[in-house]
Amino acid sequence: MAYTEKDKVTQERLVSIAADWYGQMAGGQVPSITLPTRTKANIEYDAKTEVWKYGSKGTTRTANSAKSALHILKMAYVVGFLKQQLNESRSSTLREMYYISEGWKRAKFAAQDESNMLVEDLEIVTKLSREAFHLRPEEDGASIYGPLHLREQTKRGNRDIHCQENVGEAGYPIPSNVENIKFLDHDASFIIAMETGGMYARLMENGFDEEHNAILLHLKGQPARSTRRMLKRMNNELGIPVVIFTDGDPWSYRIFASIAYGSIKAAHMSDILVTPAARFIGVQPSDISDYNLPSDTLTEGDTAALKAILTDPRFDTEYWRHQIRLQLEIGLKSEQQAFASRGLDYVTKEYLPTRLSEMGIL
Amino acid sequence: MAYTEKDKVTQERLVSIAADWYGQMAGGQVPSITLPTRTKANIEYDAKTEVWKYGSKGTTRTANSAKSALHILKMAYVVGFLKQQLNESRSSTLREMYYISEGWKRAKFAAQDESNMLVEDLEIVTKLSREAFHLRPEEDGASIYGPLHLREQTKRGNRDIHCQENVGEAGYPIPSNVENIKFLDHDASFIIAMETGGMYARLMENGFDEEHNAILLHLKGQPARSTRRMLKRMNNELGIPVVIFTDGDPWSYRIFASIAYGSIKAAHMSDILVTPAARFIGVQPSDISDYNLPSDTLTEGDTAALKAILTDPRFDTEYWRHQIRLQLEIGLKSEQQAFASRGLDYVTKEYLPTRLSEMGIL
Amino acid sequence: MAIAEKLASQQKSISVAEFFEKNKHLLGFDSPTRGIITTIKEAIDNSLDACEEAEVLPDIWVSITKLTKETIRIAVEDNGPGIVPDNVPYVFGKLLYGSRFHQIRQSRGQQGIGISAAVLFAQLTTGVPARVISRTGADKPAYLFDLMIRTEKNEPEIIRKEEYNWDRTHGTRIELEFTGSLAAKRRLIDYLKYTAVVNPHARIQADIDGEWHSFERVSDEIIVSPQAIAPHPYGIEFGTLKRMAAISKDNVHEFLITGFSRVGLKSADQMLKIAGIKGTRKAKGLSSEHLKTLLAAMQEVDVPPPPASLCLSPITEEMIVQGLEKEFELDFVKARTRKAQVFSGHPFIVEAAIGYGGKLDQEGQALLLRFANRVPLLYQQGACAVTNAIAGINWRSYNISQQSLPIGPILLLVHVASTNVPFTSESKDAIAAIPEIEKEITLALQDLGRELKNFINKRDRNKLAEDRARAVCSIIPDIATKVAEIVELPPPDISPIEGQIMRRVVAKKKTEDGMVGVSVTNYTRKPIEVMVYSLSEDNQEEAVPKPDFIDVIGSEFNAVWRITIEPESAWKATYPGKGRGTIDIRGVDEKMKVVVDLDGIY
Amino acid sequence: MAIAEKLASQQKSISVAEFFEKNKHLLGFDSPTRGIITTIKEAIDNSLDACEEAEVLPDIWVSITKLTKETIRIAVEDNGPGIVPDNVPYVFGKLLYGSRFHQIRQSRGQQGIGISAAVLFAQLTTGVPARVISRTGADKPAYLFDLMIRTEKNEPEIIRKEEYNWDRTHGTRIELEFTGSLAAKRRLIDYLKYTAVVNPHARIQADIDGEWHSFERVSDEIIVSPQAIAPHPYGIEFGTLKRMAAISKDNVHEFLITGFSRVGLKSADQMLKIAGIKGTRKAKGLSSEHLKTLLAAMQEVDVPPPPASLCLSPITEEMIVQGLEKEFELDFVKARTRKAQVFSGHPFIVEAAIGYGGKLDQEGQALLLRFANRVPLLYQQGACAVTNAIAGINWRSYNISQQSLPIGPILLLVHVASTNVPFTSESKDAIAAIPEIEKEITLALQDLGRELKNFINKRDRNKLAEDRARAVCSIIPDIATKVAEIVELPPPDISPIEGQIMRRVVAKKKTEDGMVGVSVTNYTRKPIEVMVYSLSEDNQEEAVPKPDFIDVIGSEFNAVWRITIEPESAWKATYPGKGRGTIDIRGVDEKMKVVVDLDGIY
Repeated sequence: MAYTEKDKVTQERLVSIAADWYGQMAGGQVPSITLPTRTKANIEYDAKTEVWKYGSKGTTRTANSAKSALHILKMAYVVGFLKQQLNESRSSTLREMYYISEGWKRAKFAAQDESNMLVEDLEIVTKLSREAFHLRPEEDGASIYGPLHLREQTKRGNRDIHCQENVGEAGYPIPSNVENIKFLDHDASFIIAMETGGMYARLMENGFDEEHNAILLHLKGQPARSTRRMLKRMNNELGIPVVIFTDGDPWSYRIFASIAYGSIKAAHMSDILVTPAARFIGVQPSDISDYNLPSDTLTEGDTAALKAILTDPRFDTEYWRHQIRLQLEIGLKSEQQAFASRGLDYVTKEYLPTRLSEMGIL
Repeated sequence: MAYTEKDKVTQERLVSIAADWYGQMAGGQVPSITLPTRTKANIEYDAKTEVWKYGSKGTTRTANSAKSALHILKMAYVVGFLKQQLNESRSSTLREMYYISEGWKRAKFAAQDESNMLVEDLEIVTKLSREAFHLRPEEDGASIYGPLHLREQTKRGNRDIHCQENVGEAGYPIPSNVENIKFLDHDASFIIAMETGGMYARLMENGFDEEHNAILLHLKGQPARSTRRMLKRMNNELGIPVVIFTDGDPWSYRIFASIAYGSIKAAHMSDILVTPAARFIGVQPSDISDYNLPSDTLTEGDTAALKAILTDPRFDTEYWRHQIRLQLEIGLKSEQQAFASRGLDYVTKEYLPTRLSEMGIL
Repeated sequence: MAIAEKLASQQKSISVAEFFEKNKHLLGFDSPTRGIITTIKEAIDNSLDACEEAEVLPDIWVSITKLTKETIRIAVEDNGPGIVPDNVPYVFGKLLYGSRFHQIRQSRGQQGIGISAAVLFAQLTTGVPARVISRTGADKPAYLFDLMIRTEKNEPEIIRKEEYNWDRTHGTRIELEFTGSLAAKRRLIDYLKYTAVVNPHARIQADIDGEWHSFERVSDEIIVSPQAIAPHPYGIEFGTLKRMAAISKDNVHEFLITGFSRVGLKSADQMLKIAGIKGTRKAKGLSSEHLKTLLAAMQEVDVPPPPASLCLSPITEEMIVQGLEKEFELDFVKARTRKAQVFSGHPFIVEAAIGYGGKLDQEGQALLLRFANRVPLLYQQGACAVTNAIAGINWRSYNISQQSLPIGPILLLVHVASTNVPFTSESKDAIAAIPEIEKEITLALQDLGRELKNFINKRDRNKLAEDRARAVCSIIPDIATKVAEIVELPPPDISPIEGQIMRRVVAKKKTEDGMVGVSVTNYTRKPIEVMVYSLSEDNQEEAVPKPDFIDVIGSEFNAVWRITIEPESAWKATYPGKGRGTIDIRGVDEKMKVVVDLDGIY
Repeated sequence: MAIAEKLASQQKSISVAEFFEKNKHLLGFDSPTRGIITTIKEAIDNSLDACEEAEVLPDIWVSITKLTKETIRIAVEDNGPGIVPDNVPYVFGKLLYGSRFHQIRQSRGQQGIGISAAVLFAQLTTGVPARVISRTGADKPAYLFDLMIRTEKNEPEIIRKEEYNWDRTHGTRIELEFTGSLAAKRRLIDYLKYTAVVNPHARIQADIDGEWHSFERVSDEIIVSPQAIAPHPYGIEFGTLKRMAAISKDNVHEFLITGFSRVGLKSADQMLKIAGIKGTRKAKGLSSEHLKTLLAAMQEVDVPPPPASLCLSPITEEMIVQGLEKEFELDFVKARTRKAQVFSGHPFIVEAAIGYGGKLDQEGQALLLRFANRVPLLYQQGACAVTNAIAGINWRSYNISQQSLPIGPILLLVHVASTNVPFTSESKDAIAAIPEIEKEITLALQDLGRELKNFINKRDRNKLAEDRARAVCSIIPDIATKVAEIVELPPPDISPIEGQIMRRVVAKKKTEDGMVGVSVTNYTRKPIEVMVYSLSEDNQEEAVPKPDFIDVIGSEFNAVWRITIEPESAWKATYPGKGRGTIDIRGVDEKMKVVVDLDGIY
C-alpha cells in the first residue's frame, strides 16, 4: 500500500482542511466546514456517469455549538492521524482508529459509528475513498465462482487465480482493496450476484456456471464496498453484464439499489462503486403471484420501507413503481430460496433461464 | 455427494425412527420419542475423547399434547423428505427444506428455527451429522491464511491449494463440507484463530504468519460448523497446536468454548467438531488491567452472562473461575483491537509473542 | 360600640326547616332529577321499616306520572300498619320528628328527616301540598291529609283533613308534586331492582310514566324486626353519660346494669371499684368529675360486644344468593355474612356477594351494588369505603384483571348493617372510611374471591383439557399416514389412541401366540361400571378372570363380564383361542366408548 | 291494628342539637384531632367576620394548652366589636342562631352552627362549660359567661354570668376544653398560615402548647364588609317567592323592584306583562297559580347579573401576591381575580394564583391551597371542584409534568367567593362540582399557566444559552492547538472567537496593507454605548470615521471614539499606519469585554 505519489495527493487534501480552519480562526472567525446534505432529498442523477450523486445542497457545521465544535475537533484529530499514517506508509481498520482515539482526550470517539461518519465526511471533502487514507474496511468481501482469471497483487507478491480452476467450492474471496486486482482473462456471458449463500450453492450444485458461462457472486447481504467495486470493475473493464438476484422484499431492493444506483450513505463514492448497468432479475413482486411462491405477510416495517422506496428518486422508474405498488397491494414478500417449494431444480431450470431470456441476456 | 454405502446407513437410521412410531401406534400406544435433555445441566465431560457431551438425562416427547403431536408429525415429514433426498443423491439447504415444507400441510414449519431444531434432534437420534443427511449449512465458513497445502475434492474435480501461495489476501475460504479436504503438507508451528477480520488483517499486514510460521484463521464471530471441523481436523490429523484470540467478553469466551469444549446446542456432534487441545490466548480479563486497555463497562447482560459461565460445567477450571471472577470484580470488558491504543504493532510485537511464550508455544 | 348592638339586632333563631331548605343538597335533593330518586327512596325506606315493625310482608306500589313538561307526581303506597291520624302531620310535616332516633338498632330511616324533606322540596318547587292517606286497621276509617310545612317554624300546616273511603284495610299512601324530569329513570329502575335484591321478602311494583316494572318477592319469610338495645359502655361519650345519669332514678350499680348493654353484676362491680365510687349512690347525684372517672373505668373493664343478633338484621347468605339469581341469572354466585363486629361501640355486620357471568356485561368494570341497612347506595361510589376496600384488594391474585375496581363480568354486592351506619354526609350516599368496616369488607370479598378463582380455574381447566385433546386427535391420523408411508406399510388403527387421549373408555381385543386378550381401559376421570360382551367361536370358559356369564349360541360363545374400573386403570381377560369374533361394552355413554379389534388390522 | 298506636307513642320531636350531636361528622367533628382544628377555624371565622363588619383591623390571638394527656384547652380572642351580653348565650349556646343566615352576601360563617357545635362537642367530651368573655366598648363592662347547651331543647344554659375586669376595650374571647390530641399540629399551623395568606389585613398570633407562631399583617387596608343584596330573580325558587309575597305589603310591581336585585321599572313591567298580572294588585294576595306564572315570567326577562361588587369581597391580585410572597418566598408568583359570574342566581368570583420555585418542595405534587370566602379548606381535597378543575387542565402543555395534579415546585391557590358557596357537606371541606365554577377556575389557572410557562421557558433558555457557550469555549482552544499542529504553525489567538460565542463585546485591531482597522463588535443582546481608546504612534487624524477626540502625548496619538452599537452589530474605524500601539474600550463591564490585538499574533 505504498504508492507515494497517490499518498502525497491524499495528504495534501487532508491538510488543506486543517489549513482552512486555521485561516478562519486566525481571522477571528468561528471555524466551520461545509458538507453536502446527506439525505434522500439531496441525491441527484448524474446523466454523464449514469449514477446518483449528492446534489448541491450543503450543510455548514459551525463550531458555535458544543456538538459541532467537538465534531470539528475530532475531525482535526482524524486528519492529524491520517496524515501521520500516510507519512509512515501504514494502514489500519476503522476499529483500530477508534481505539487509537483513546489517546485523544476530548476528541476520543464515543462510539464506532461516530468515527465511521467522520471518515465518510472526509471522503466527501477530499473526494477520495477511505482506501486512499489507508483505512481498511472491517466488512467481509463476497465470493466469486466462475470463468474468470485474475491477478491479485498481495503483500507477498502477485497471485494468479482462475476462479473455477484454482479455487475450492467456496470460491474466490474478494480482498478488501480491489484496486490490487488485475483481470487476465475471462469466458463469462454474464455475472449473477446473489443475496444468499444457499442460492449460490444451489447454482453451483446444479452446474449453472458451467451450463451458462456465468460468474456466480455471493453478495452476503448488503454488499461490502469491495464487492461493489469488484462488480463495477468487472462490468466496466470486462464488459460483462451483471444481474442481481435477491429476496423479494424492500431490504433486498435496497441491496440492488446500492449496486446499481449507489447508496445515499456513499453517494460521494458513486463514481467508483456503482454499476449503473446492473439489472434486477428477481425475486420480483410479480413473481410471487406468477409463480405462486410461499410468502410472508409484509410487516409494518416492510410496508413503511416500501412506501419510502416510492419516494426515493433512485427508484423513480416505471418498472419499480409498478412492482412496489403491486407488492403493497398483495401485501406479501418472498425469499429467493422459496422457489425450492417447486422443487430443487426449478430455479436453475425454469425461473432463471426464463428471466434471463426475457431480459435478453440468454 | 454420492457415497452410497454411507448414504444407505443414514437412510436406515432415519427409517428406523418411523418404524418405532409405527410399532407404538399399531400397539395402541401414543407415539413418542426420547431425546437427551439439551440443557447446561445435562452435558458431561467425556474423559476418553476429552470433549463435553450430552449426559444420560432424557426428555420424552409424547404426542398427547397438540404441540408434541405436531412435532412428531413434522419429524415424520422430515424423515420422509430426507429418505427421498438420499435416494436421489441430492442435497439442499435447511432454508430450502423449510420452503419444501410448504407442501406438507399441517407439518409445514412455522419458522426456520423450528426446522433447525428438528434437524438437530435427528442428528442426535441417528448419531449422524446433518451433512450425512445431505443438508448444507447456510452459514459461511471462515478464511485461512498460512503455510498449509491441501486438496479439495469439488464437484468439478480436485483442487490443490497452498494457503499462502495460491490465494489472495482474503485467504482460503473453508467450504461447507470439510470432509472433502485432504491435507497434503504444512509448515506451521501453530494456528491462531481470531474473532475479527480487523485482527486477521493486522496479523497479515504485520507478517505475523511468516515470522512465526503461523496459520491465521478468521472465525467471523461464532464459528460455523465447518470452521470448527476444520480446526479439529488440522489439530487432530496434522498435530498443529491451536490458540484462540477473541475479544474479552462473555460472548467471546463462548466462542472459545464452542471450539474447545463443544456447544450445548451441538453436544451430540462434539466428537467431530470439538478441539479439546485448543487454548485461549486472550483477551483475558487480567489483560485489561495488565495492559491498561481501553474498555467498556459490563452491561447487565454481560454480567448475567458471566455469572452463567460461572455455573457452566465446561468453564469449571481454576483458570476460568479466576478470570471470570476478576472480570466481575473490575466490571470491564475490552475488544481485541483495543491493543491498537498502544500502537498498531503492539499486538504482534509484544502481546502475542509474550502470551505464546507464556503458553509454551513460542 | 354601637356596632355590637346593631349586630345583635340582626341575630335570630333559624328553623331547622329553613336550614335544610337552604342546604337541600345535604339531604340528597341537589337537583330535581336526583330529588325524585331521593323521594322515592325515602318513601320506600319508611314503608319497609313500617312493615318490618308490624311484621307484614311488604307490598309496595310506586307510581310516577308526568303532569306537564316539568311537573311530576310521585305516589308511593304500602300495606304497612298505617299512621294514627294525630301523628300524620308531624311525620310528614316536621323535620326531625321520628320514632327511631333515640333507639339503638338497625333501621333504614333514623333521623326523621327524609320524607319531610321530600315534602319540603315539593312545596319549594311547586307549592302543591303533600297528600297523605293512611289507615291503621279495617275497623278504623282512612284519613286524607293535604299538608305543608311552615318553614320558618318547622311545624306542619294542615290544609285539609277528612275521612276517606279507601279500599285498603291498612297502609299509607303519599303523593307529592315536583318540578323535575325523568332523566334518571335508568338509575331509578336500578334502585328498585337493587332494593328488591336485598329485600327478598318485599314485592315492589312500579308504574313509571306508563312503563310497568314488577319485582316479585323471593321469600315469604317475615323479617323479624331488629330490637333496640341499650348503649354499649365502649361507645358512649361523656355528654351522653351525663345526660343518662341526670334522668336516672337508680343507684349507680343498677344504673350501669340497666342502662348499658352487656354490663352484668360483676362488671358493674369492677367498674365502680376502679372508679372508687360506692354502688349505692344515686346516679343522678354524681358530679362531672365522678362521671368522668366512671367513664374511664367503664372503658377499662372487659365487656362482651353488643348483642348484634338482637339489634341487627342481616339479609343472610341464602337470601342474597336467591335475590341475585333472580335478577341477574348468574353462572356463579356466592355470598358471605360475616360475624358481627364493633366500631366505636356500634355493632355492625358486613355481608358480601360475588356474582360472575350470566347476563353481566362481559367487559368493563365490575357492577358494584352497595347497601347500608338494606338500602341501596346510588351516588358517590368513589367516596365510599366499600369502593375503597374493593380497590384495595389485589384481584389479580384471583386471576381477575383490575383497574382500581375489578374488570369483567363480575358483580360485587356489599351490605353494611349497623345500629349507626357512618355515612359521609346526611344524603347517605357513601359509607365513611372506618377501618373496622373496611377490614370486614376486605375479608369477606377475599374469601369470595378465592371461591370465584376456583370456579373460573375449574371451568377453564375443563375447557382447556377438552380443547387440547381434540387438537391432538386431529393430528394423530396424519402421523399414522406419514409414518406408514415411510415404513411402506398400511396405516395402523388409531382409535384406541384417540380413546386414550379423549379420556374415553377403550375396549381392545388382540390375539398373540394363541392367546386372546380382551382389555378395557378407563381413561375417564371417574370410576365406571360396565358389562363386557365377547362373542366368539373360541371357547371362553377358560378365560381368566372367569366370565360372570357364558351363553352358547350355535357355534359361538357369548361371554359376559360385569366389572368396575377405577379412573386411569385397565381390566384385562385372556383365554386361549384364535381371536375370531367381536367384543363390545355396555354401561357407558356411546360417545364415551371406543371399541377396537386389533386382530382385524393386519 | 294496635301496632300503629304503639308506633305513634314512640314518635317524638328531635332537637337539632341532638341531631348534630349524633351526626357531628357532618360539621367537621369526626375525631378529636379534627375537632380541634374545626373549633379554631369556627372561632377565627367568627372573629374575622365580626372585625370586618365593625371595620376593625383584626388582631387574633390563639392559645392551645395541653391540660392533661388527653385534655386540651383552646382559647381564641379577638379585638372585634364584642357581643351584647343578652345575646352571648344564644350565639354560643344554641345551634342555628345567627345574623347572616337570611342575608345574601359573602361571609365566612353563615348558618349559625359552627361555634355552638364546638361548644356542644366540648361538653360532650369533657363536660366542662364553655367560657366566653366579651366587651362591646370602653364605656361598657366586660362580661364573663360559663355556658352549656341543653341538648334535648337546643337552648343555652347559663352556668355563670358576671362582670369581668378585662384590659381589652372591645373584643370577644372563648375558651373550650376538649378531649383530644395535638396530632394535627402541622395541619393547624398550615391552616393559620393559609388564613394569613388570604387575610393580609389580619394579624394572627398563636401559642400552640408553648410554640409561638406569628403571622403579621401585610396590608393596613381595612376590608369593606360586603353588603347584603336582595335575591336575584334567576336564583329564586317557588317556595321562597311564595314566602316573600306572603309577608309583602307592596303591590306586585313594587314588590318585584324592591324585593329583587337588578329588577328595574322596565323589567318589572315586562315580567308582569308576560305573567298577565296587574301591577297594582297586592303581592300578598296572589294565588299559588299566579305566583307560579310570575316565577316563570321572571326567568324569561333579561336581568343583569347580581351586583357582585357589593356583596362579594375578593382578596385582589395584589394582596394574594403579597400574602404568598411573605409566606413562601417564591421565584415566580402571579394572581388572577376573574370577573364575577353567576350560578343558579348566586354571584361568585374566582381568584387564583400560581407560585413557582423558592422554598417550595422541588419534587412531588403541587401544593394546593383552596379557599372559600377567605376560609382555607383543609380536608377532602380529592372531592373538591377545585382539585377536579386542576386535574382537568393539561399542565403538560405548559411544560409542567402532571400526575392528576401538576408536579414540581408549584403552588396553586384558588379562592371561591360567593354569597352561597356550594359545599359538598356542612363540614365545608370541599366545593361541589358546579360547572360554572369549575370553568372559571380552569380559565384563571390556564391564564396563569401560560405565564408560568413563559417564565420557566425564559429562565431555561437563558441558562441553556450560557451553558452552551461555555461548553463551546472549552473546546475551541483544543481545535486551535490541533489544527496548528497539522499545518505546522503557531496556534492562533482565539479570544475574539470566544468573545463572539460568549456574547461579549469584542474589540479588535488588525493591520493589513498599511491600513489599520479598529473594530468593535457587540455580540450581546443589548445595545451598548462605549468609548474606544486607541493609543498609537500612527497618526489617527485621518481615521474614518473621525475620532471624537485626539490627544497627542509625546510621539503617541491617543484617539477616542464615543459610539453606540446595536446588538449583533459591529463598528469599524480605519486609518493608514503600521498598527503599532494598543486599543481598549470603556463603558462595558470588564467581564463582558474582549480586546484583541491581531497585529501581535504573527
